[in-house]
Amino acid sequence: MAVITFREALRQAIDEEMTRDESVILLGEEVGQYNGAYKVSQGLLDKYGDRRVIDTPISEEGFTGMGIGAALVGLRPIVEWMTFNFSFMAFDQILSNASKTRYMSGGQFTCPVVFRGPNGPAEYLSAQHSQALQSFYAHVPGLKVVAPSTPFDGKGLLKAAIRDDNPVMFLESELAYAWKGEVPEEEYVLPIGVADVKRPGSDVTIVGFGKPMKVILEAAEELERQGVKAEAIDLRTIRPLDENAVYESVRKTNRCVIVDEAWPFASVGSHVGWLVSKNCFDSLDAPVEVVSAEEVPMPYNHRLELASQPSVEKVIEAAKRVLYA
Amino acid sequence: MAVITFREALRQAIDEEMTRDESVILLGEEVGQYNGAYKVSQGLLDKYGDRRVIDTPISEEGFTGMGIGAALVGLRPIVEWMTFNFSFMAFDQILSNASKTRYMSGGQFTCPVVFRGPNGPAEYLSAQHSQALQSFYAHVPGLKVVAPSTPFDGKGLLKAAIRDDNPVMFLESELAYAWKGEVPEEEYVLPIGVADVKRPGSDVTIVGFGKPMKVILEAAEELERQGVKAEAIDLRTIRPLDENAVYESVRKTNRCVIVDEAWPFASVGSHVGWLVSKNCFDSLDAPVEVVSAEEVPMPYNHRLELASQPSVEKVIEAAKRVLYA
Amino acid sequence: MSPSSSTKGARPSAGSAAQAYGKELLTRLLREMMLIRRFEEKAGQMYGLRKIGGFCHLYIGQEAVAVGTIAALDLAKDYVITGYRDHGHALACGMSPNTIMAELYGKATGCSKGKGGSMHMYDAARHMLGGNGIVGSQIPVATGVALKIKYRNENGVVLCYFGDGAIHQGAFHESMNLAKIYKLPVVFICENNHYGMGTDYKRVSSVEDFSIMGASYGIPGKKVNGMDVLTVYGEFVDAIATVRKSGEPLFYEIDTYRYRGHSMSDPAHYRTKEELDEYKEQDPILILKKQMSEAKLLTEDEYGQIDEEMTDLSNKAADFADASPEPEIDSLYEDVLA
Amino acid sequence: MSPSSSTKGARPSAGSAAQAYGKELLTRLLREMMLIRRFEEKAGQMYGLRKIGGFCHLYIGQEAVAVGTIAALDLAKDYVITGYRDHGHALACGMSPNTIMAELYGKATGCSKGKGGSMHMYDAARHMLGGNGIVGSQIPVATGVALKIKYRNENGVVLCYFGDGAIHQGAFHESMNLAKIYKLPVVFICENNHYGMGTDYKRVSSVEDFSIMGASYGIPGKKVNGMDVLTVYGEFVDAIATVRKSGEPLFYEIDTYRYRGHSMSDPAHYRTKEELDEYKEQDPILILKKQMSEAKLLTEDEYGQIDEEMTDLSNKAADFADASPEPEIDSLYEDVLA
Ligand SMILES: Cc1ncc(C[n+]2csc(CCOP(=O)(O)OP(=O)(O)O)c2C)c(N)n1
Ligand SMILES: Cc1ncc(C[n+]2csc(CCOP(=O)(O)OP(=O)(O)O)c2C)c(N)n1
Ligand SMILES: [Mg+2]
Ligand SMILES: [Mg+2]
Repeated sequence: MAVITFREALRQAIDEEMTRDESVILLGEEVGQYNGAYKVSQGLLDKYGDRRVIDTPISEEGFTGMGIGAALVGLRPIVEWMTFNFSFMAFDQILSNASKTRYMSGGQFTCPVVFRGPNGPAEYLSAQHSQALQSFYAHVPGLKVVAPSTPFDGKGLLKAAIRDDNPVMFLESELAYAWKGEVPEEEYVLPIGVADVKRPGSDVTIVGFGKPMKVILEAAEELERQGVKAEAIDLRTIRPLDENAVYESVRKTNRCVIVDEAWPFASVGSHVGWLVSKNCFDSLDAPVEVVSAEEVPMPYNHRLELASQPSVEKVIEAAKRVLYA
Repeated sequence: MAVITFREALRQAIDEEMTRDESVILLGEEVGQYNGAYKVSQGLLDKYGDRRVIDTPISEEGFTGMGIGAALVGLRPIVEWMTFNFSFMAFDQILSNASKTRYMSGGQFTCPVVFRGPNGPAEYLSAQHSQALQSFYAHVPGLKVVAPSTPFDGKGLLKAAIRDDNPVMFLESELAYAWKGEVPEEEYVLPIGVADVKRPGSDVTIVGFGKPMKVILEAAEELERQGVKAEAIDLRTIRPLDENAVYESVRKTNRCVIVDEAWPFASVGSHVGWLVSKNCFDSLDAPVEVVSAEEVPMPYNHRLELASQPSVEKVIEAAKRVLYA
Repeated sequence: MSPSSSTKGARPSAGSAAQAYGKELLTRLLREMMLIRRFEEKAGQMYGLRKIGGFCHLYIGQEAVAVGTIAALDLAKDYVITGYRDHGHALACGMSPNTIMAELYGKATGCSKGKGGSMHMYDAARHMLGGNGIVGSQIPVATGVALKIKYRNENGVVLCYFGDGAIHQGAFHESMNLAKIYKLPVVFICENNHYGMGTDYKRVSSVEDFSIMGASYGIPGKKVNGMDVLTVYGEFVDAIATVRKSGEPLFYEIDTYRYRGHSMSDPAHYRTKEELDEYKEQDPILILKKQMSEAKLLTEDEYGQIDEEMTDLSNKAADFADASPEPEIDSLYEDVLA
Repeated sequence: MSPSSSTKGARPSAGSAAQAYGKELLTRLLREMMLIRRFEEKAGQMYGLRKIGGFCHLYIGQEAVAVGTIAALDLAKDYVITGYRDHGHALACGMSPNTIMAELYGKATGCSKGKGGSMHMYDAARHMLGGNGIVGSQIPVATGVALKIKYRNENGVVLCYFGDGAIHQGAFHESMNLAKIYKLPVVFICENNHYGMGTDYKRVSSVEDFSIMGASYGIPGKKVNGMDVLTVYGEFVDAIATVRKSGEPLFYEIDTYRYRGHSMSDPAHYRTKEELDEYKEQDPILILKKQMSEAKLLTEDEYGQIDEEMTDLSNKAADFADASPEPEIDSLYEDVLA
C-alpha cells in the first residue's frame, strides 16, 4: 500500500469518480486555476477542463444552489466550500432545498450532491474561521454527514459520498490534509454509516470522529502506559449513526467518553452521550463524559485556542473520571 | 389580572419597552403598515411612526445585519423574522456577527438585539415552513435563546430580552399566539435563565419549553387521572440553561422525560437528556426518554404532520416507560 | 432585444397578432388560462370548506404569465421552476388538475403524495421543479438546472419565476451573475404583481423599473405587459429562440396583478378597490376573449363551452381529491432519503 | 456626481491639487501611507519569524484607498467598517501601531486582547468596527450603523469597504437596496484590487466596470483611481459632504492593486511579474512623493526622515508586542456575553 496524504487521498477519490462517471463535476471557489485553496483539487482542471472543474465567484448561496439544481436533474456535483464556515451563506439552500426537495416532491427527485471542505478548528484563525459545525448538519433529516479521520477512510468514504443519491456533507480538516496514511492502490469504496474500531480495548470506550480521533488515539496510548485499555471507536459517519457499534463496545467496557470538537450544547457529542446513557443504562458503571470545545467563540491567541479545544489531557482526565481512577 | 392572548402579551412587552427606551426600534417584513404577519406589532406603527417601526423588503440577510449593526452602535433593535424558517437566509449574520463581535473585539462592543418570530410546527405548512429550529441557536456561544410557553412568561421574558445587552433569539409560535392567559396590569420583568415548575409532582419529571408545554401539561393531567404525579418543568430559557432546576426535580422523582418538538439528533432535548443522565446518574431509576419530532421533514397532510410531532399520547407512553408502568 | 425597452414593444397589434397565431393556438391559450381561473376559484371554495389548509396562494389575475411563457416551451427539454404561488405554472406545464387538487387536499394521489401541499407542486416527468416556499430560494437552483442543460448540450431553456418581493433577496443577485459568467440558458422572470404580501413593491424597491437591473450583469432586461397573453407569448417565443441560440440568460419583468389576497387569510387592505377594479378591466381572459372574438376566432358559445369544460374539470378534480385516500401513516418515513 | 463617470474625473491636475491642499495635509497623508507600508512590511517579516500566525492579509499597494478616504472623515461622528484586510484601515483610523501589532501577536495588549488577530481589528472609541473575516458580511452591518446615525440625527457617514470578490455576495445587493430605500448615510466602497484570492475579477464578474451596478439601486456609482491618494481624498471630501447633506448612499469602485499575495502563503502565480511591476510604477507613495516634490512641499531629506520615523514606529510596535504579556488563560471565558 502506498503512504499518501489525506489531501492526496481525497484528490484520488474525486479524480477516480470523475473518470468513472461523466456526471460528476466539481465546483467552488479556487478549485480550478488555483488548484484548490488547500490543494485538494490539484491537477483536476488540467485533467478535466473547465467544463467539469468550475471556478466560482464568492457567492456561496448561489453556487450551492447551482449544485443542488444540477443534482436534481441528473448531475452529481461536488461542491467545495473553501471552509465550512462559509456554508452559513448557503444555509437556506442546504436546509430548504437539498435536504427537503425529495420529501416535498413525494420522492420524485433525488439530490446526489456532495458538499465538502474543511471543518473544525485550524490554527490562529480566530472565531469566524475556526469552528466545528457538524452539529448543525447532523440535526437535519434528509442529509448524510460523513467525517473521516484517516486518508484511507477519507478516500473510501468520499467515493461512497459521490455515488450516494442523497446530499452528503463531507467534513474534512485543514490540519489533517497533511496527515499521511496507507491507502491501497486498487479501488475500494467504504460504506457510509459504518463505524470502525480504531483501537480495541476493554476498560473504557472512547468515541469520536474526524480530526479528534488523533487526540483520542494518543490518549489511548498514554492510558495504555498507565494500564488502562481504551477502545477507540471512530464513528466515521455522523448521520446515519452506527449506534450499535458504540453500544456493543460500551456493553463490554461499561464506561464511555465521547470526544467532539464542537461546542457541547445540542451537539453530536452530547447526543451520543444521551443515546449511550439510555441504551446502555444497565451496563454503565459511570456517567457518560463528553469532551468538547469550551463554550466560547474561538480566540486567536494560540494558548487560548488550544485551551478551548479537546486535548489529550482532557480525554485522559475524562477517561479517568469514568474509571473513578 | 387581565386575561389576554399571547400575541397581545408580546405586543405589550414591545410597546412598553419602546415607550420606556427610545433606543428600541422594531424592524421586519410587514411589521408596520400590515401590523405584522401574525399581528404581534398591531398598532405600533401608528403609535411610534415609521422611524421606529420599520417595514423591510424581503432581505433577511440584509435587515438582520442592519439590526446587528445598529445594535453595535447603541440602538436596541427588535428584528422580527416573519418565521424562524427565514432566519436561514440570515444565518451568517447571526453566527458570524451577532454571536461573535463582542468576543472578537475583546469585549469592546455589545450587541443588544432581539431576533423574534414564530418557530416550530404550525399546521398544514409542510417542510419549509414548519420546523422547530432551536437546536441551531442553542448550540452557539454568544447567543441567548428564550422560548416562553405562556402569555405571562412571554411578556416578562420579552421585556428582559429587549433590555439584555446580548443577542437574544426569542422563539414564539404561530399556534400559541391565540392562547390566553393571565397577565398582570402592573409592569414586571422575568429573569432570563430561570426555569419554572409549571406543575409540581413527585413521580416523574417532564421537561420542556415553548409550545409543547401544553402537550406536557395535558399529559400530566391524564397521568394524574391514572395515579401518576408528574412534575412539569418549563425551561423557559434554553440558553443559558437552568440545569439545577431540572436536576433538583429529577433527584426527587428519579425519572425524567424531555419533550422537544425539534428533530432529536443534536437537539436541546437530547442534550438535556445527556445532562440529566450524567448529573443525576445515581438518582435515575430509568433511562431518560426524549419525545421529539420524527426524523422527517414536515409533511403537509394533517394526519402525517400530527404523527410526526410530540403528542399527549407519546408523552404519556414515555412517562410510563420510565415508570416501567 | 434591447435592455429595458418599454411595456409596449414593437409587436404587431393585438388584433393582427391573433389572426397570425391562428385559432388552435389561441384556443389552447384560452383554455389553459380558463382552467387555471376555474381551478383556482374551486380551490378557493374548497379552502373555505376546510378541505385545504395552510397557505394557499392563488394565481387569479396572473394567468397570462404562466400560460404565455410556458406555451413557448418544449417541456421535453425545457424546465420550469417557481415559488409557492405555483398552481398556475403546474397546470400550464400540463400537470393534471386531479393530481394538483389532490395535493391541495393532502391526499396520497397528489403529485407529491400529500407531502407537499399548495406550495410544492412538482412533476419530474413534465420538468416542473416546484414550488419553493422560501422567497427567492428557487433562483440559484434554476442556474443549476441550466448548467446541466448546457453540460449535456440539450439545447433546453429554464424558466425561473419569482415575485417582485423576491428580487431583493441576495439569491437574485448571485444567480444573475452566475448565469452570465457561465453563459447559462435561463430566463429569469420577475412576476411583478405589485405586492409582496402587503407591501407595495415601490415602498421597498430602489427602482420602479426592475428591468434595468439586468444591466448590472450584462443581461438584457425587458419589461412586458403580463395581462395580455399574446404579448407574453410572442415575446417568449422570441426569447426562447434567442436563448436556444445564444445559450445565454435573459431577464424579464412581467407586469401583472393578483386579484385575491396574498394567501387565503389576507383581507388586502393595503390596496384600493379602484386599483383592483382597474386591473380587472384588463383581465387577461377577457382581453384574449376580445381579441379572438374580434378576429372571429371565438364565438360566445364556444367561450361558454370552454368555460363549462374547465369548470367541470375543476369540479371533477375536487371530486377526485375528495374520493382519494389519505396517505398511509407509514409514508411519513418514506422519501426522506433515496 | 454622475453615475459611472470614468476613472479620471474633472478634478484639478495633481500638481495644482497638491498646491491647493497645502503641506500639512499632504504630509499627513504621506505619513499615514508610509506608516501602513512600513508597518505591513514589518508584520510580514514578523510573520516569517512565526511571531504572527494564521491569515495575515497585507494592504501594501492599497494604502491610498484607506488613507485618502478616511482622511476625509470626522471619526467623532463617522464610522469605518471593512473586511479582513484591515490593518491599513485601522492605522488610518488612528489606532496605534502598538495595539495593532500586539493584536497580530495575539497579546493581551492588542486591541482585541489577542482574541481577534489580523482579521479583527476593532476600536470602539475611534469608530472602527472591524475587521470582518467573512467575505461581504460587513456590508449589511454597515447599513445598521448608518441607520443609527440617521436615527440619532448625528450627521455622520459610514464608510463600508469590501473587495472585488465580495461584490458578488447577495449581501451587497440587499444592502444597497436597504440603504437606498431608507436613505442611509453610507458610502459603499468596492476596493477593486483585481483579485479575489487567486481569481482575476474579470473571470467571475458579468461586468468589468462595477460602478454601473449602482444604477440598479438608484445609487450614484463612480470609478476612481485608487493609486493616487489626492484623487481619492478629493473625491471623498466631496462625497462625504454630499452624503452629510443628502443623507443618501453613494457607491464607489476604487481601482487599486495589492503587491503581495492574498495572504502570507499565496505565491500569486495567477498574475504576471509584468503586471505587478506596472502597478508598482504607480505606487501610491511614490506618486504622492513626486507630487509633493514637484510642488516643492517635500525634500528628499524630509521624505527620508518620515520614512525613518515610520520604520521606527513599526519596529517599536514589534518590540511592544514582543514585550507584551500573553492573555491569561481565564480570559478565554471572558467577553462571550455582556
Ligand atoms: C425568505 C422568506 N421570507 C419571507 C417569506 C414569507 N413570505 C411568503 S410570500 C411573501 C411575499 C412574496 O412576495 P412576492 O415575491 O412579490 O411574490 P407574490 O406573493 O406576490 O407572488 C413573503 C414575505 C418567505 N416565504 N420566505
Ligand atoms: C463567505 C466567504 N467565502 C470565502 C472566504 C474565503 N476568502 C477569504 S478572502 C477571499 C477573497 C476575497 O477577495 P476580495 O473580496 O477581492 O478581497 P481582497 O482579498 O482582494 O481584499 C476569499 C475567497 C471567506 N472568507 N468568506
Ligand atoms: Mg408580488
Ligand atoms: Mg480583491
